[in-house]
Amino acid sequence: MAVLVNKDTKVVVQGITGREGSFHTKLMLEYGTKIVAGVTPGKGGNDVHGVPVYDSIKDALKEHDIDASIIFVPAKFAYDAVMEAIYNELNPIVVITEGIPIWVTMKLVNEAKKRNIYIIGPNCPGIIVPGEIKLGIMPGHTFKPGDVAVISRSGTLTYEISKLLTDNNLGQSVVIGIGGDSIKGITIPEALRLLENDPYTKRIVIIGEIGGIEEEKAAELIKKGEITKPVVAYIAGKHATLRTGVSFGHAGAIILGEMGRPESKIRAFNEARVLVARLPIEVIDYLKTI
Amino acid sequence: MAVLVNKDTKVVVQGITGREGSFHTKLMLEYGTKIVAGVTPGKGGNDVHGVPVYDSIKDALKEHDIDASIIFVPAKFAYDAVMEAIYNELNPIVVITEGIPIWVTMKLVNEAKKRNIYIIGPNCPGIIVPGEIKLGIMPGHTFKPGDVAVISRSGTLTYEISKLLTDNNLGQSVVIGIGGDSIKGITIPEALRLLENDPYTKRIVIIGEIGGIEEEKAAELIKKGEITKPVVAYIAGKHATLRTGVSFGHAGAIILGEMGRPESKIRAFNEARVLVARLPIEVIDYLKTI
Amino acid sequence: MFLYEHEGKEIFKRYGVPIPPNGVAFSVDEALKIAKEIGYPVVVKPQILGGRRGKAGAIRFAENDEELIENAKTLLSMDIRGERVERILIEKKVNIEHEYYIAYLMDFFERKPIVMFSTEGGIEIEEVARTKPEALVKRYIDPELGMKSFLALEILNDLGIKGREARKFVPIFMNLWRAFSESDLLLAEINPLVKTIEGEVIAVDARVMVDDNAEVRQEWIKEFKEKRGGRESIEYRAKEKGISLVVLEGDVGVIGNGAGLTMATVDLVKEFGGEPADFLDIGGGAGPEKVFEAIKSLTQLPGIKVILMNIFGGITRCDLVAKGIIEALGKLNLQIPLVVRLTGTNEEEGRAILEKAGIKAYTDMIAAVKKAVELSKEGR
Amino acid sequence: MFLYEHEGKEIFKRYGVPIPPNGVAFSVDEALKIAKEIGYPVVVKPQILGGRRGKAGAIRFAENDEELIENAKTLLSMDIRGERVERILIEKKVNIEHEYYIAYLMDFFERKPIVMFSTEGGIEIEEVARTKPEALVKRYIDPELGMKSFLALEILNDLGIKGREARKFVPIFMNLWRAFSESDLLLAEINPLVKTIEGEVIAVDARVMVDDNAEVRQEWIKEFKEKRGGRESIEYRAKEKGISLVVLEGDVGVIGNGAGLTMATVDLVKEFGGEPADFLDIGGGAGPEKVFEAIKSLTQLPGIKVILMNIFGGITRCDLVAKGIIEALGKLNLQIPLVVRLTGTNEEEGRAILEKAGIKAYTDMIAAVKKAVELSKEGR
Repeated sequence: MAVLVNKDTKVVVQGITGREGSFHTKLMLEYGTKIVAGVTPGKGGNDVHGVPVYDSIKDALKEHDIDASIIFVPAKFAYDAVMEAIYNELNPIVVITEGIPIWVTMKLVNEAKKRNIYIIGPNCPGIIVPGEIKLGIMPGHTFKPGDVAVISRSGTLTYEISKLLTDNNLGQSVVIGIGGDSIKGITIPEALRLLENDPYTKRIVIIGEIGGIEEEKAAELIKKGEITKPVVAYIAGKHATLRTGVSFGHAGAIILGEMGRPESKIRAFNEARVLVARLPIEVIDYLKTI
Repeated sequence: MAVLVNKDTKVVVQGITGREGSFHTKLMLEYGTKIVAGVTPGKGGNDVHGVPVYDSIKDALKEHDIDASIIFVPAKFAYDAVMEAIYNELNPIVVITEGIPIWVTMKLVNEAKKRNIYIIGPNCPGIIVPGEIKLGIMPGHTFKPGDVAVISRSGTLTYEISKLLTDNNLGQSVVIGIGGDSIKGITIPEALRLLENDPYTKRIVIIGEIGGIEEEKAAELIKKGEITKPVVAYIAGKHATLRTGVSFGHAGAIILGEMGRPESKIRAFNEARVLVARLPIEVIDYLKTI
Repeated sequence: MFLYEHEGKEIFKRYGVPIPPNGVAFSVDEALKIAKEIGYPVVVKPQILGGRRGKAGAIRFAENDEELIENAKTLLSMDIRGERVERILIEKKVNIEHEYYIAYLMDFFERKPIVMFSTEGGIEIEEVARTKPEALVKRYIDPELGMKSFLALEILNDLGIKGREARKFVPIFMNLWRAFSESDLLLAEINPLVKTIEGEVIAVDARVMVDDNAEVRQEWIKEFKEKRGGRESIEYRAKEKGISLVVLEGDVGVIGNGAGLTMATVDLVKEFGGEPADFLDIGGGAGPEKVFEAIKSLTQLPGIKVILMNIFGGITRCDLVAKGIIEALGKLNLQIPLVVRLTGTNEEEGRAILEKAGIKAYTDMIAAVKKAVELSKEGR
Repeated sequence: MFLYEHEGKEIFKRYGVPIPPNGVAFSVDEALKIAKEIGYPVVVKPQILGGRRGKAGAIRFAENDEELIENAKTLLSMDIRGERVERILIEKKVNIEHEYYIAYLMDFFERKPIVMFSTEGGIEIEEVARTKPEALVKRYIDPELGMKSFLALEILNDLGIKGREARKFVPIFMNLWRAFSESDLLLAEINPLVKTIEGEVIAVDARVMVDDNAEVRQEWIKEFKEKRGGRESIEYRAKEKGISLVVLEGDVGVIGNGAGLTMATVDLVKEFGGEPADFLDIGGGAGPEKVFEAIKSLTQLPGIKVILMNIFGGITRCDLVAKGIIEALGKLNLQIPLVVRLTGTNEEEGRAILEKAGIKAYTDMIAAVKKAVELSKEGR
């Protein structure tokens, strides 16, 4: 048992008949994820890797118990797919889809929040509880069970660091790829709160990036003592002057100040006594000291 | 003290600088209503019959305590005006304005309901607690204090019957003109629930009309025993074949069946043992027997 | 306001709900011209606002000019439940494989839109709803979130329509929803919604009602009204002046302020043995002009014997009503008696104005109604 | 994507936010033509995406042709913070009575739009926010309900702008909101918003950012991009292929999958003493074509010494990446070494494909980065 999902979580795959949906359904099934149904509007009656396909979640619910959803539909149909999952009270809803307009995500996330439903993503690798359930697109063999939780804004960097953890015998209680979009479901601070109450998590790794203020807000929580478990962080983009010029005008400067820059994030973590790794491998070194 | 409003209720008039707003502000003040402020966007700084005018409710709230609002703005501006009152948590909000599109009213009423705010109207005469407060456009001298509550879908017919009550020494605890639009704030059943819990109300008069299903729903409540106070009803439009042809297609027939017709309403009330007056004056006769 | 079938279909078309090729004709010649364009076989349908044409046997077919001429003639001289047929719709006949039913309706009491769909469309749909409720799905729509395509699929699935077949209906659900929610409609009903032998899904009928209050933001309502003509009617002209008038068949002209009071007045005229000639509501806050126009309208009704005016001032002020009456008396050369009942806001001022002109207004409604009925009988 | 000032103003204009008469010029001749049309005096403003022109002293005025020629020439040969000035905006000068500030911004963390307004607009607005916070009002907007004119009045009232004066600003609030919320904007800023001596309220600048993901539903984004030109640039062509490329100044070509991993790779190149030549993210789920295009793009960068490819397969499959590499090696006649790091989904299959072609891919990122940096130094 872990946060959000576990080995008993029954899952529907929305967009199961698509290329990615079908491919990853296979991999998730191989990992042991209990995928009980798939949904693709207009493809009801088919099956994909032995999973029956329905036109709608409601139709799938007539035949199966379903807890959670993972969504692979193209961006154009994402609003409807996520809304359908929300209406049917699935929780959590993992949105793999990338390219969803920010205003659309904003509406979806606010609607889910109103109904106390967790969205992971969009544009994310999903969530994995090693050895129990993989609800995402991460390569399963990279992970192994343990007590380190990983929260990450980056997809591939998550795999990178998780592999280092695994190779160094630091198993994971849960790895949550919260996604790279500006507006998202679960944020770093929200994930921290969940993990603080998770008995299987002893230590936490945050993989951040330049931009946004989630890392600063996370550091604030830790500093206030609301998160007591030890945390190690890595920030990608320290040397990236890449995104300068992509500031948000005076308005952004007024609201954000210096927040969003790598220095701001590192400073905030330092002030919260969170160790910030310079190289990915340092995450391992730091974890071993705490 | 009565339902929704009383002599201490502090009121803002929205649309106070308009012809109707200004005229009725004067009459309400004369009746003793505590109108503490008026709002007309862009007219802040003026005054109307000694009442200071502000651009926004928020600006008025800086200087005054305000509980309730009465709205006289033209239909075109009604959405904004009602929404402003809702945002500022005024309660109740009496909407005199007529001609508001039904889809607009639907959105407003749903929004108010979410926030537990009562809307009276639109297209209504308002509410009066005789001797205490007049929050509406009814002729004040027609009413006098007592223990009969009146709920009415009609404007002028309310005055008519209230005058009969007054002339026959049957004073009123409160008179609520809920308005004639198809979608409205407080409905007859909702008003009944409020009155059931009002210690100043002993008897209730319902003034209904053909169309809609409020009377049938009210009868249902009474029949179920949720309303225990004696009720007398009058239904306008008994001989009006006027609105036939204005049925709502098959869809209306499926949803409503026979409901909405005068016979349906009279039958429902009869089944709930509510006396239905044939002539307005019979309301008085019936009230005297119960 | 109800729309004619062809008007409703025009709205549907704008929103991408498929309809058969068609045209509206006011004469046999026009009908032939349209048929030539769209090709036979055609359906010929009287355009009326009352509905239930099907049951009245007023839907005809034509394979050629001869049949069209005959049917068009018959229909254009028809009266359906009291409604004169002035226009007919000539429409390409479709090859029906199956008839469905779909409707969006505003549920006033629940304050939410409702969607209905049935696999058993046609004129017996109410019967289906009663005797075979499982063939008709009703569902409320969250007004904030609106209709969703997955809701359409859920409804279709519940009726056993699945997969590729279900997908065909989804655009109808979505496009009809847009028409309904963006055009201030209160009812948008398609019965039957037809699946053709060729596999298309087409709206073969359209029953549409639009909110009268929405005219300010729906430009097309005005356009439709202008095209409708009928502007010579007394009711239409009254409406132009902001007066709600329905002509009945009696001889007591009724004017009231507020729908409830006016209805009650009509009821009372009946109760006391009179025959109301009309229902005329001057609305709330009427000034002298409206009162003048109201009286003027009634003078144009044939067979009217007396005018009964029942005013209880609220937002309407008695003094302004009195001024309107004086003006009407001065200008209209009224040949029939006027019974006035006047009370409420600014009553004193109003009475004073009338008394100066020698009119004694009643305070009591019943007395006024009795007087009017009495006068109408004297005049018979 | 940031919009040029003139593009932002085009959006504003569509939604009824007033802007001064203007035109965009790419040459002195064009500038003169525009000035002739709109009349002197004019303001001449370089169109750049970086912002903060004001502080760079790059906003000029011209009273006549002579001054315009001089200023246009200067500006069109300018570089502002590394950005080449290719186009200038010629705009009718307005008579400023007072400068205000207004902005709508999407607050990503709170997931809500925010509106800001200040009575002290101009380039020092951030200073005002810091030192005189009472002169700047910020307010969150309920995303379901949107902006309301009464909220605008509340904000104006809070800053002491009332009555008739306040009413002048409300349309700006409402129209800018419509532009912001209907066009998928993330920022819509007017600084300064000017009240002219004549009493009008006009947007004198426009800082607008649009969501890149919205191109599918905002037709105009594509149009703007097409008009922008610059399509000869490597970055633009890469974007066309769905590849995110930013050219830097070093000699180690970096290709990664996923922004985070690619950024981390760039960081590591730096950490180990190398100089990244670019940031290139092939994104999630790339097939062989994208990999091919990515390598091809980098071969066009001048001074590049080595290509470092860092792939950790998730939704991206290693076998497809390997296929793309083989294709590139076959077709591109690569003159520089390629260091590949490959792990994750379908890793075995990918490695097998590469090994057949004699390429040994790294598993460890650090080792690969070190190797690439080493090769870049050998090549110097």
